[in-house]
Amino acid sequence: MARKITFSKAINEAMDIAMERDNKVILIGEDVAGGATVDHLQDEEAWGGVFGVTKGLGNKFGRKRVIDMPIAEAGYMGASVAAAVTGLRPISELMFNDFIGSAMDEIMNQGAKIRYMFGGKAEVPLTIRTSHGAGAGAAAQHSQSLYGMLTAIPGLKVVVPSNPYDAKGLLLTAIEDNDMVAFFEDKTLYSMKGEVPEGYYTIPLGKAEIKRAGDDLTIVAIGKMVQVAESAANQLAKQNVEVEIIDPRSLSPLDEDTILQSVEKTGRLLIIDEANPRCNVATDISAMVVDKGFDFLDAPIKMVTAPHAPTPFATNLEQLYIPRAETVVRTVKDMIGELTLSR
Amino acid sequence: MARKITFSKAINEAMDIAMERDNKVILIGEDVAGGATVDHLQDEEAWGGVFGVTKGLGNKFGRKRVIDMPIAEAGYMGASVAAAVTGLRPISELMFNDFIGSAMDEIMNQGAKIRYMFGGKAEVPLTIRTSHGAGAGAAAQHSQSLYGMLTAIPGLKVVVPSNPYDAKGLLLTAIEDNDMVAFFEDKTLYSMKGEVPEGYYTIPLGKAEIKRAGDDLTIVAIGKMVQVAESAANQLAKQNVEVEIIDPRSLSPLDEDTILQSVEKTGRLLIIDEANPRCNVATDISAMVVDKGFDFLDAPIKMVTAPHAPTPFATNLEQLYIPRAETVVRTVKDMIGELTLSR
Amino acid sequence: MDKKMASWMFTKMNDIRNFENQVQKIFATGEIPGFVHLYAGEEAVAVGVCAHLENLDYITSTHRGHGHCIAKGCDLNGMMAEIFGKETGLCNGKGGSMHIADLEVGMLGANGIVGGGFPLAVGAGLSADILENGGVAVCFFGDGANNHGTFHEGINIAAALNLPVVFVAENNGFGEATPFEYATSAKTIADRAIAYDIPGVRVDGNDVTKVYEVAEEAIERARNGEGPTLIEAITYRTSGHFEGDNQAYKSESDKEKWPVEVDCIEQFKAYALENKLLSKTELEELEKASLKAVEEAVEFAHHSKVPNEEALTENVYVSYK
Amino acid sequence: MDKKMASWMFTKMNDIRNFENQVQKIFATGEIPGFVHLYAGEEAVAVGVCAHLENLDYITSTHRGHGHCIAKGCDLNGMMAEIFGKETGLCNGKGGSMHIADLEVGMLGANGIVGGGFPLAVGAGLSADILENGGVAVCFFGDGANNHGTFHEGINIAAALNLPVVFVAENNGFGEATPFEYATSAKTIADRAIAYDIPGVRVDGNDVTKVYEVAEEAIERARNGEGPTLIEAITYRTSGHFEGDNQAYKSESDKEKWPVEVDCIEQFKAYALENKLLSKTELEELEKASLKAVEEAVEFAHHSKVPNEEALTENVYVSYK
Ligand SMILES: Cc1ncc(C[n+]2csc(CCOP(=O)(O)OP(=O)(O)O)c2C)c(N)n1
Ligand SMILES: Cc1ncc(C[n+]2csc(CCOP(=O)(O)OP(=O)(O)O)c2C)c(N)n1
Ligand SMILES: [Mg+2]
Ligand SMILES: [Mg+2]
Repeated sequence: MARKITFSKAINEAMDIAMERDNKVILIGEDVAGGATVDHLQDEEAWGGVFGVTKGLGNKFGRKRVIDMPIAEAGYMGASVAAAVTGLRPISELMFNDFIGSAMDEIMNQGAKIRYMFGGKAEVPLTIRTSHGAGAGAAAQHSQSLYGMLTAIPGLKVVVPSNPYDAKGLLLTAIEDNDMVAFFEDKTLYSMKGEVPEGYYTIPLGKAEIKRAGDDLTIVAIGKMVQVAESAANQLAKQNVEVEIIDPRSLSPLDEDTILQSVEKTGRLLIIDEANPRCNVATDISAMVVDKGFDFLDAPIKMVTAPHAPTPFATNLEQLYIPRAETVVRTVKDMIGELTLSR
Repeated sequence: MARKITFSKAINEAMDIAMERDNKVILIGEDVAGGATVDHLQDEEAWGGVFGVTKGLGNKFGRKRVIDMPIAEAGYMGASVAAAVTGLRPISELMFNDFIGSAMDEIMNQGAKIRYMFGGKAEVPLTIRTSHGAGAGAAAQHSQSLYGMLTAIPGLKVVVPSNPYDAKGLLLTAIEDNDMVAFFEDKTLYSMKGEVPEGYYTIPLGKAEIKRAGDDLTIVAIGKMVQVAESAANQLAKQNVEVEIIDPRSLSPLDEDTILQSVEKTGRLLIIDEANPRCNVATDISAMVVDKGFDFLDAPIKMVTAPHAPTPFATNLEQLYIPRAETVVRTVKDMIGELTLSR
Repeated sequence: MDKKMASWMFTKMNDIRNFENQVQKIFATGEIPGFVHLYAGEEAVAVGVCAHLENLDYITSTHRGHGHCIAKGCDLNGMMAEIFGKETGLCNGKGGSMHIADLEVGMLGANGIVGGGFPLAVGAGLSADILENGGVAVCFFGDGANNHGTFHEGINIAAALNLPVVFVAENNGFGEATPFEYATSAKTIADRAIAYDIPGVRVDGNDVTKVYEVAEEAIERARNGEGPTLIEAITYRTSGHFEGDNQAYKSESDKEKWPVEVDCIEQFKAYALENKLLSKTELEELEKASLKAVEEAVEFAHHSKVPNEEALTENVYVSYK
Repeated sequence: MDKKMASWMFTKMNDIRNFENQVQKIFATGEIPGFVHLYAGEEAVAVGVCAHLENLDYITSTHRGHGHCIAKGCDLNGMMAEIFGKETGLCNGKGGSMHIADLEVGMLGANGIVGGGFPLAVGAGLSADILENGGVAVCFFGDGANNHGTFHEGINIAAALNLPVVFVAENNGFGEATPFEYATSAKTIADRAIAYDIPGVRVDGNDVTKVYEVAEEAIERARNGEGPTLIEAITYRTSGHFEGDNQAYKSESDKEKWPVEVDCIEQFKAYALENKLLSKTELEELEKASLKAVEEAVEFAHHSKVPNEEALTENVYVSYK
C-alpha cells in the first residue's frame, strides 16, 4: 500500500467509484463541474468545484449526473433531499459549511425529519459534502467548523475525516448509507498526502480509530485536530508522557465505547475541537464521559477549542484562533501535574 | 406585589414599556399586528402575533412602529440586523424558533459577526423574540428547543426565561442591550400566571437565580424545565432529599459561578434541558463543571433531555418526549444512591 | 372531461369537504391535538390539478394539506387516524395534520414550513428527469409562500434546468391575517412567471373545470420536456387561518359571500348536471358515499390505538450505530 | 455632469483600478492572506451610482467589494491595511477583503455571503424611512446573487413597504465559473422587476455617464418616497473569479475584447475630453495623483503593525457578563 495521494484526490476517488458502481449516484452543487453551456466546454468541466475536488467527474459522467446549480443553497439542498427520497442517491456539495445558514431549513426540518415524520416510510440516502475550518485566511464567514450544529440534529449523521485514507473509505460508506450524512472536509487538509489503496473499500460509521496508544492521558481530536494531537504527543513523549489519541471519525453516531475504554485506562481526557467552545462536540463528549465514565476520571476533562469569537482575518490572530499543539502540551502537563499532586 | 399576570402579558408589558421609553424601539414580524391595510382595521390589529403576545402594541404605537412582514424570514431578519446597525433598536419576532433555518445566515453570519468583522465599529442592538418547546401537539417542525444552536454562536446572547417576572425584566434588559439577544419563550408557558410588578424593572443577563436551596444535589433547569425540577424537588423533599434548583436565565452569557458554587456545596449535578441530547446546553454546562469544578463532584453529572429524535405528534409520545419529573426523581435517587454507596 | 372523471372529481371534492367538516367538528371537542388548517372551500384547486396525476407523479403540499392528500389519493382512514395521532395513521401518528404523507401515492408530505415545498418539488422533478420515468412534480403553495425565498430559488432552478415541475399558487387572499395585496408587491402571482421566462396563468380557482383545463396544459408541457408553468388559482379561505382564528381581518361582506355564493362544489354540481355528465341521482349517491367514507374514517381513527412507547425513538434513522 | 463631478468620477475609477492592480500584484507575492476578488473593469457601476450618495446613505456590497468601498468614500490606506490584515485597517485587520466596512461613510460592509446584502439594504432603507432622515440604501449584487432567495425576499419587502432602496445588479456574465444565462432563467435581471411591480432598467455598465443617469433617477425616486428600482448594469469581469482562477470557461475572443476595447475608464476619458469636462493635462494629473495615493496606501499597509494578540477576543460583544 505504497501509493500516496492527497485528501482531495481520495475524496474524488470515492465519488468516482460510487458513481461507477451505482448510476443513481449524482453530484449536485455550485460549479461542481463549472462552465455549463460554455461552447468550448461541452463535456469538459472548467473547475470541478472551487477546490477542484470533483475535477474529472463531469468529464467522465457527463453533465446529466454532475449538475451545476444556481447560487441557491436552499433550493438545491431541498431538491437534493427530495431527489434522495424519490429514487436518487445524491451527493450534494455545500461549498463552505458557513453557507449552511442559507439551507438550514432544508437540512434540519426537511431532510433530517422526513423519515421520522413519515413514520419510517421514507429514506433519505443523501450525502452532503462540505468544507470547514480556519487557516486559509478566509475570515469570519468562510472559516467556521459547524459540525456540532449538525451533530445536534436527530436524523443526521455527521462524519469528519482526518486523513486521506479515512476520507475515501468514510465517504464511500456515507454515499451508500440510507440516511442523510453530512461529510465535513477541512479545507486546509485538501493537499495533505497519505497512503490510500486503489479501488473500493469502506470504513464503518460510528467506529473511532485509536491513532496512537498511550497510558497516561486520552486525547480525542476531531478532523485536522488529530495532527495537533500528534504533534503534542510527540513533544510529550520526549518528556515520558504517553498519550492515547482517538479520532472519532464520525460524530453522529459517536463511538462512545472506544472513548470510554480509553479513559478507563488513562483516567484523563482532553478533547481538541476547532469549533467555538459553547455547545460543541467537545462539550458533548466531555458530558458523555462524565456521565458514563465518571469513576474512570482522575482529573478534570479539559477542552482545547477556538475562543468564543468569530474567526479573525489577520494571519497572526487566525493562528491564535486555531487550537495549537503548544496549548495542548501545556494543558496535558497541568492535568498530569494535578494527578501527580493528587497521587 | 400581588398582581398576577400571564407570561404572555408580562412580555407584552416589557415591549410596551420599552417602546414608550425609546421611540427607536420598533416591532417587526409576521402578523405582529395583523390585518395590515384592511379597511376596517386602520389603526387596529387583527392578531397581535399568532400567540397574541404583541396584542395592543399596534393600536398604541401605530403601524409605522409595529410592522407586519411578508413571510420572508431571511429578508426581515437581515433587515432587522441592518436596521439595528443603522440607528433603530428592533424587536424582531421569529414566530417559531423552528423557522430559524430560513434566517440562519442573517443571524449567524451577518448579525452575530458584524461587530467583530468590523473591528468593533458596529453595534447590533437587536432582540429576536421567538417561541420554542414541545407540548402543544405541534409536531416535529413547530416544537423544537433550539437555544443551544444559538448559544454556540459567538456574538449572540441567549435568554430563556422560566416565569412571568423574569420574562418581563429580562426582556427589558435584552431590548436595552447593545448586542444581539435571542429571547426564547416557551409557547406552553404563555398562559402561566405569576406575580409581576407594574412599570419598569430589569434583570441583568448572566445572572442565574437560585430557585430553591438545598444541600444534596444541584439541578440546573432551563426555561419550563424549572417547573419539572420543582415538581421533582417536592417529591424528593418528602423523602428527605433536598435539591438546589438553579435557573440560569441567560445561557450566553452563562453564570458559571453560581452553578459552580452550588455544585461545590452539593457535590452532585443534574441538568434538565428539553432540547435533543447532542451538543446541547446540558452538555455545555456539564462540560464546564467537570472542567472547572471537577474536585467538587461526588457523582456523575446526569442530564435529562428529550431523546435524539424529532418531536412526535401523538400526544402520548410527545409526553414521553418532554423531560418528566418522574425521570428526574429516579435519576436523582440513582445519583444519591451512588453517592451513598461510595461514602 | 368524461363521466368517469366528473364522478372522480365530484367525489374527491366532497371527500375533502366532508373530511374538513368532520375535522372542524372534532377539533372543537379537543380530541385532535395541536392545530389544524382547513382546506374547505379550496377543493377545486387540488382536485382539478391532481386529476391529471398518476402515482408516479409527486406533489408537495403545505400546512393546509388535507385537500392535497385526498386529491392525490391518500387513504381517508389513514389520514384521519394520523390527525388523531393514532398508530394506524399514514405516518403512524408521528406526523400529524401538518406532515401527512404517503410516498406510495406520490404525496411528498404536508409541510409545516411555509415555502418548504418548492425545493422538494424541484427534487422530485429532478428524479423524474434523471430516471426518465415520465413523471412530473406539482408544488402547491399559498399566496403567503410566494414571498419566501424558496419560491424564487425553486422556480428558478426548475426553469433553468427545464425540469418537469408545475407550480400551483393557491391565492386565497390571506397569509394568516395578512392580505395578499399587502405582502406581495407584484400585481399578481402569475406576473412573477416572467422572472423565470415560463408561462404564468391566472385561473378561477373555484371553477374546477377551468383549473382542470389549465392544469392539463401545464402538466402536459412538463411531461413533454417543455419545462415548468406557474399557475395562480384564485380562491378563498372560507375558514380561519387555523381553527380558533376569529378572522377579524375579514370584511363581513366577504364572509357572507364566499361560502355561499361561490362554492366550488355547488358550481361543479350545476356544471355536471347541465352538461349531463352526472344525473341528480348519481350526484346524490356520490355525496352519500363520500359522507359515509368520511364517517367511517372517523370511526376508524376513534377505534385505533395510540402508538407504542417504543415508537418515540424508532425510525429516526434507517440504521444507527 | 459638471467638471467637479467628472473629476471625482475619474479619480474614483482610477483609484479602484490602481488599487486592484496593486492588490493583484501583491497577492501574487503571497503577502496578502486568503483570497481576493477584484473589481477592475467594473468601476463604472460603483462610481456612477455612488456619485449620487451622501454619507448618510448606505450601500451594501459583495465579496467583490473594493470598488464599492472606494466609490462610497472608504479611506484607501485603511482599506489596503485591512486587506493586509493590519491593525490600522478599517476593521483593525479582523475583517479582511471580504468584510471591509466603514459605517461613517455609509459602507455597510463587503460580504462573504452571496445574497447577504439584500436584507441588509432593506434594513438600512427601513431605518431611513422610520428616522425620516432622507437617506437611501443601495444594494450592489452580482448576476449570480440574483438567483438567491434573499434577492426575492429583499426586493419584495422593499417594494411592499415602499422603502428607499435601489438594487443594482452587476451583470458581469458569470457567477464563479457559471455563465449568467445558464443559472438565470429570466431573459434579463431587469425583467425580474415586474415580479415586484417596480421599474427595471438595463444599462451599459461600462459607460459611467449612462450609469450615472439611470442611478440619478432611481435614487431620486427612492428619496422622494416612490420606492425601489432594479437596475441591471451590463459589465464584464475582466479578471478571474478570484486571483488564481484559470478562467477556462471564458472564450479567447471575450478575453481579448473586454479589457482592451471596452474599458470603462478609457471610454470616460474620451467622453470627458470630447465634452470638455476635463483637459488632457487635468486627466493626467488626476491619474498621477490616483497612482500616488494608491502607492501610499500600499506603503501605509506595509508599515503598519499586525493586531495585538488581545484583539483575538475583543469586540465580539459590546459587553459580556
Ligand atoms: C417559514 C415559515 N414561516 C412562517 C410560518 C407560519 N405560518 C404558517 S401558515 C402561514 C401563512 C401561509 O399563508 P399562505 O401561504 O397564503 O397559505 P394559506 O394559509 O393561505 O393556505 C404562516 C405565516 C411557517 N409555518 N413557516
Ligand atoms: C451563499 C453563498 N453561496 C456561495 C458562495 C460562493 N461564491 C462566492 S462568489 C460566488 C459567485 C458570485 O457571483 P456573482 O453574484 O455574479 O458575483 P461576481 O463574482 O460575478 O461579482 C459564489 C458562488 C458564497 N460566498 N455565498
Ligand atoms: Mg393564503
Ligand atoms: Mg457575476
